[in-house]
Amino acid sequence: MIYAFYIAAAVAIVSTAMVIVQMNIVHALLYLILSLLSVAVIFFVVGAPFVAALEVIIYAGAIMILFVFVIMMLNLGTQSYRTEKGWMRVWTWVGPVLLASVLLADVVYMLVSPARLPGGGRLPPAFVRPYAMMVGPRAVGVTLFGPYLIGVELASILLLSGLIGALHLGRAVRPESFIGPVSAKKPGSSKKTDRGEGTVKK
Amino acid sequence: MMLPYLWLIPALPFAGFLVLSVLGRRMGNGPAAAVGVGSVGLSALVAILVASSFINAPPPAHVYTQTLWRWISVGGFAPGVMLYLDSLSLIMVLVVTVVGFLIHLYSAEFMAADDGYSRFFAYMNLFVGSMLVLVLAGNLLFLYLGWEGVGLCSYLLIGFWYREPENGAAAIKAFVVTRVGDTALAIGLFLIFINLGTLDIQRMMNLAALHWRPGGALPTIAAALLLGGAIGKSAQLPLQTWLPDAMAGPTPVSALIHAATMVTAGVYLIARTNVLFTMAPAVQIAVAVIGAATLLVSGMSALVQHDIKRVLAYSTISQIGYMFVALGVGAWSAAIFHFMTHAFFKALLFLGAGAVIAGLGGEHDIFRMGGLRRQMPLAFWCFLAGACSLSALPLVTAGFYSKGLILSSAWEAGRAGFWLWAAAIAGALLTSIYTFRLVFIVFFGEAKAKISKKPGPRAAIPLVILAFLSVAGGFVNFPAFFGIKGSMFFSRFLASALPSATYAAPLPETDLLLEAVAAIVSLAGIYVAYFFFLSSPEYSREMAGTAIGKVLKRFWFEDWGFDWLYEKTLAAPYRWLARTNRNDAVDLFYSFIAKVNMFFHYGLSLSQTGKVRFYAAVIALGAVVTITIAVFAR
Amino acid sequence: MMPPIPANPAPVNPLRMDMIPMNYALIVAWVLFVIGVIGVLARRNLLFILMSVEIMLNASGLAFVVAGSRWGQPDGQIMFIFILAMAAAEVSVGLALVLLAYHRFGGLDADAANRMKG
Amino acid sequence: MSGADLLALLPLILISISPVAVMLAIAFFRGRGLAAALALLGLFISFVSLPFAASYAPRSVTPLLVIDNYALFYMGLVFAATFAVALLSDGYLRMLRVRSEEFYVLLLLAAAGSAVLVASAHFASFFLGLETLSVSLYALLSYPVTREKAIEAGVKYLVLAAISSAFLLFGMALVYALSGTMEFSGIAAWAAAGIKYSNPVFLGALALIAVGFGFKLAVAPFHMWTPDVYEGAPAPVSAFVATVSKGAVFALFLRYFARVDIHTMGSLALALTVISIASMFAGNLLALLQNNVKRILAYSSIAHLGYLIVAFLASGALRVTAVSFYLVAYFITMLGAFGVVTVLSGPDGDAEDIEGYRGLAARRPVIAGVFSLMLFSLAGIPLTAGFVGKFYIIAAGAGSALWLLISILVINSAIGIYYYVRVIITMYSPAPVEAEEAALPPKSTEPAGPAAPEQAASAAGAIIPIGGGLVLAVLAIGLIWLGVYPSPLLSLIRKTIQSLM
Repeated sequence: MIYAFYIAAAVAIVSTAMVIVQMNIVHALLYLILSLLSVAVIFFVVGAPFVAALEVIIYAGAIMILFVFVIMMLNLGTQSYRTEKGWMRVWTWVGPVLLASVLLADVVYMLVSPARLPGGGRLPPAFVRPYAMMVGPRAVGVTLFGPYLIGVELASILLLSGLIGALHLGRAVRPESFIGPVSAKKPGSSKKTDRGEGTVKK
Repeated sequence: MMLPYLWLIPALPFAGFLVLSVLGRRMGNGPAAAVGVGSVGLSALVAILVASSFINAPPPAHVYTQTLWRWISVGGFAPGVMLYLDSLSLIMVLVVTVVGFLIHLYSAEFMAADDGYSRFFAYMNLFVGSMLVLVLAGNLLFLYLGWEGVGLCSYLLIGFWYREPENGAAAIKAFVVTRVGDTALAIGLFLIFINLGTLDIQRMMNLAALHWRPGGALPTIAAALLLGGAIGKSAQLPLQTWLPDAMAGPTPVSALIHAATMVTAGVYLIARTNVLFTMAPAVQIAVAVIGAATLLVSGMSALVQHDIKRVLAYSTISQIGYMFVALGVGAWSAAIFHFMTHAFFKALLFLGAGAVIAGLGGEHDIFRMGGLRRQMPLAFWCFLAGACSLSALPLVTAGFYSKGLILSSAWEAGRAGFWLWAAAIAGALLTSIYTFRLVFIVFFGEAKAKISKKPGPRAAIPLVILAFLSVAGGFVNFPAFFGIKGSMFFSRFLASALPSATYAAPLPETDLLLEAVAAIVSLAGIYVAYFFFLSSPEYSREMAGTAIGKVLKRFWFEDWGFDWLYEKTLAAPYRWLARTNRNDAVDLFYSFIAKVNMFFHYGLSLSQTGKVRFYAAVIALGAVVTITIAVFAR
Repeated sequence: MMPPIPANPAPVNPLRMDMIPMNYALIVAWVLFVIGVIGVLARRNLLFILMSVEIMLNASGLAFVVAGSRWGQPDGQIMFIFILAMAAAEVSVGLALVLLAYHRFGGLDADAANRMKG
Repeated sequence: MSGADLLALLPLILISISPVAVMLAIAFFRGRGLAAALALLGLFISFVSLPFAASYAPRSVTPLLVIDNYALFYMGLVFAATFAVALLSDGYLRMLRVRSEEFYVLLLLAAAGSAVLVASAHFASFFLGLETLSVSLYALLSYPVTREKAIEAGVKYLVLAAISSAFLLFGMALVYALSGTMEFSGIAAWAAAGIKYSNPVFLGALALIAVGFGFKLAVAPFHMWTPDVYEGAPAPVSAFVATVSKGAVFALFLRYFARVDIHTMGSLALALTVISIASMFAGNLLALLQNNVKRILAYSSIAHLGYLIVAFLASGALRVTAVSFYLVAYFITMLGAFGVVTVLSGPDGDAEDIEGYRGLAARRPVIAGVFSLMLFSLAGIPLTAGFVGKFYIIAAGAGSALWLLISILVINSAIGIYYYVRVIITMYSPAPVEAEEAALPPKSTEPAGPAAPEQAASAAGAIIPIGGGLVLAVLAIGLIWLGVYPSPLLSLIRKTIQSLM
């Protein structure tokens, strides 16, 4: 089991890293799906088979499909590849990576460092009993619709607000403006196309 | 029982103020006057009902407190918005509301042609409300609120005709000079709060009596600081210079604020905190001495003024000097008695003067008036009643009784008593002279100008009522020697709130003698005035023509050079300092602070790049910092 | 109604995955999280930023699941389900906004959206 | 779940039903009046149900929610503020001529999220409430979809809020991993048993949670989004973000730490101190020369949250009083200030340029007066609610001897007065048109010249929408009321504390 965990973790980290360095957004999306699948494996390995399935079905399946739809709608093809390439410089990575490594080091230190006692003694690192235990779908279901019943209701309200919000914002978008050279022809947007590299040129 | 409605008394004028300030511009003159006059009138009505209830069925210990709410309550600091009604504040409330109402009524006609009609009534209502807060306040913080409120209204109303620069200057002068006193008062409040831990007046006085040694440093300093506030507000030496200039305001304002009510706030403050002053004998003597000096100095100044309102202004200062003398010798109720009669006759005199001024189309100079007796009989008779009362014409006027009480109290006040009495009696002579100088010059002799306007009914009614009060108002306090049943009613009424006079009351025989002297002096003064200003004015001109006469006249006319002195010693050096220091260290320091702030402002503004990725980076940085502090600084 | 939360880790569970160390699993989650942070900071394309945000949210979900399985409780998984719901709502609104932004600004450049600053 | 539980939950149930009801109603009959009326009705009924629910309080309804006086008090605040925002929005949306039905649905959903937030006793409900609020806000911020600034505000808020939520979630996961419980009371009990405040993971996890809180509260250094989002969003939504969203989060923050003496967790208190000082300075300094009124208010709100944290760092019961009172005062003031901006806004853009306020006192004296009142309260001038609030904060701080924080607070109040008064002076100085007329001889202007600004002025001086005017009047009265007569509110707040301690 432990090897499965290490392998899945390695795959997850590498594929996630690939997501953020990709030029081609479709490739990035595929790497992201791979990352999500390997996280699903981790879920399975740490004893959470139910959410492992949800991760695959909902995250990798449903939510990522939304991204695919948008990418299709925007018809992001080779020109987006070129713009991405134009934006991608080595020095743009220096700052984020430095900051992120400090963040990483901070938390990793925090996770492995011992707690001090007032008398001067030390507790061992925080997780004295670092075990993972199996929790099956039945337990999840019983708890979800038991004490967390209100949480389910609240989640439905949350989804409702997402629905209404997307409905209102999405209604304002006319699909034809994304197809072909329409957006370039519009006087309003052609004014904006000289804003720099970050624009669609056709 | 009307007592629970006490809060209505200050609330009504405030309500009037609110209505007028919000809707004033859209109201016509009629509704504005109705609101302005009506609110104070209702307040006066409530005050009278409260008073009758208070007298007929006195509350326990003759004190009624109404705690409306606690403003803030933190630790030991819990200033309550508390109204405190005892006989002292009751008298004050009655005078303020009744006289205030009469003057409002008068103003409804007097100000009719003015653009800022509703603004005027808004300020006046605010003033009455603040004054009532001042006299009803149960703690010093609340009192201070009213104190500053009346100061603000005074400022606004002196500068009411703000298009004339002199009026603005007079308003600023009044504000700045009284500010000196207010600062002392504020420091006094801090001192009291720090040392006694309370600002509740009664509690403060009880604690002071318990913890402070009479004559010790603390009560002396505290009382001196309160006295500082009092002399600023009451225009006593050496802070009296603002009051004559304050006459720049409309005449009803002078009547209400600068004669009848606000300027006596200092008297009220000292009477209210009498325990503190009793514990500080040195300060109390200072009160008496300041009063005596003031009444003489301003009495002489009043003698030579040309402006009818300035004469009355100096007279006000001088009469408040009498009240201070009374306070200084511990004759608390005498001071309040004189306050009341003074409010009646001085308001009357100002309103009468206002009628004259309005009748002559804005003329202030008494030497361009004359012979108005026939042209304005009503104004004449009313003014005469006020003048008699001011000059303490024996037996028939209110002023006689109140001033007589002060004189006899001063006489009995220990060793210094004689000198105080002498000063006061000299002042009484001066009073009679300058008062009747005014009467003879303005109303007798030949007419020098045509009058254009006579007081209408809304102006006449207050004049008549006040004239009646000026004459009959003294009968509430018949001296004991008359042996009439119910004599000294007023003083006995006040005895529940104020300690009886520190010194034993004079024997009836002595008292009678003193009253007789006062009566003779008063009559003598009138005769002197008659002689010099009516029958043979050439003598007065001759006297003024001599070298000493010229100097004295000039000196007195300029208010003993106080303005000159302050100009040379304070204002001019200050202006010089300000001029030379324009680019100097202090200023540099502040502009440096400003520059530093600007620098940081621009620096930080650069951080607001508008780029979402940068913002995210700052959040991540913030996370790093927070985690680092939390984990590594533990 | 709620099963009492065990004060201490439950006694030995027959299904214990005793080889998976907690620390490591949490560190993996944090590494994924940090990669998401880098993505947000370094990429200019709004879609990439949204994807990076998804990575961060997913990493947090992973941490919850790991924590839940440490205690043998379903609560961690339930939190993950809620995160899933939130991510779905967020992505739907987010993508609608991205479409709008594309429409108005003529591109997906996050830096181009800087009309407001200072 | 018993019947009493349901009754205690009544306000939450009602506020959750309201958006559904509005949605169903507009499915059959679209009309902005109907949606607005239903939304106002829903908020009103939810508000009215509070005292009713109070008779069943305090009560834990499932581990997720706790209904106590504290929660109900803040729910009342949320509902009242949302009501004011809804009333203000009515005229605003009419003027914008956009479809406004969804606006009310989203507004009600946001209010429901905030109400859940203040009643939450568990990470799950906290998180779900927060996200309901956030997700509704994304759409509300960019509601006028034709405005570029609004879209930009929505995008910025979405990205940054999602990031901060991720930080928050990770922190919560770590706390859960340590303690084995997600209930606040359970965590507090766990932390109290043993010295947990030297546990690095616990402190780090709390720091991560603080990042999430810090973003929502817009305290430095998590404040960068605030001015941009306030500027871009429609003015009533800015009012909502500035008040309800922050207030609900702060209420929860306070509840979470109410039973913990913050000073036992030394390093976290230090971090909060740093955050507080940074917010006070950043907010006030950034606002100093700002020419955009909405941004001024945004920066001012950053500073005010810094003040609030000063009170939060104090100990004892006074801090809850201070924070609650200050929040109420802050709600009134910010709603009033943004309300003024709302009623002055025209279809071309919000009234945000400070130059547009020049001469306002002459054109619209009442509005200028209300705005001055609000700014005075923000500056903490006596006899306004803001003064009493600040007084309590200083008293709470002094009670805990936080002299450094108090002195910085005082310094910042002084800096703050500068820009508040700057706005007031602008309003009371003569309008540029008048000034030109006074300076120039009348003939030198073009014949068509004077007519155009006059028309513009009269268009801008249109009648205030009734709802907006009503809100402003009530807020102005409330402001003075609380400044002069704060005791009823204070005693109400004291009642809420009892259930908290």
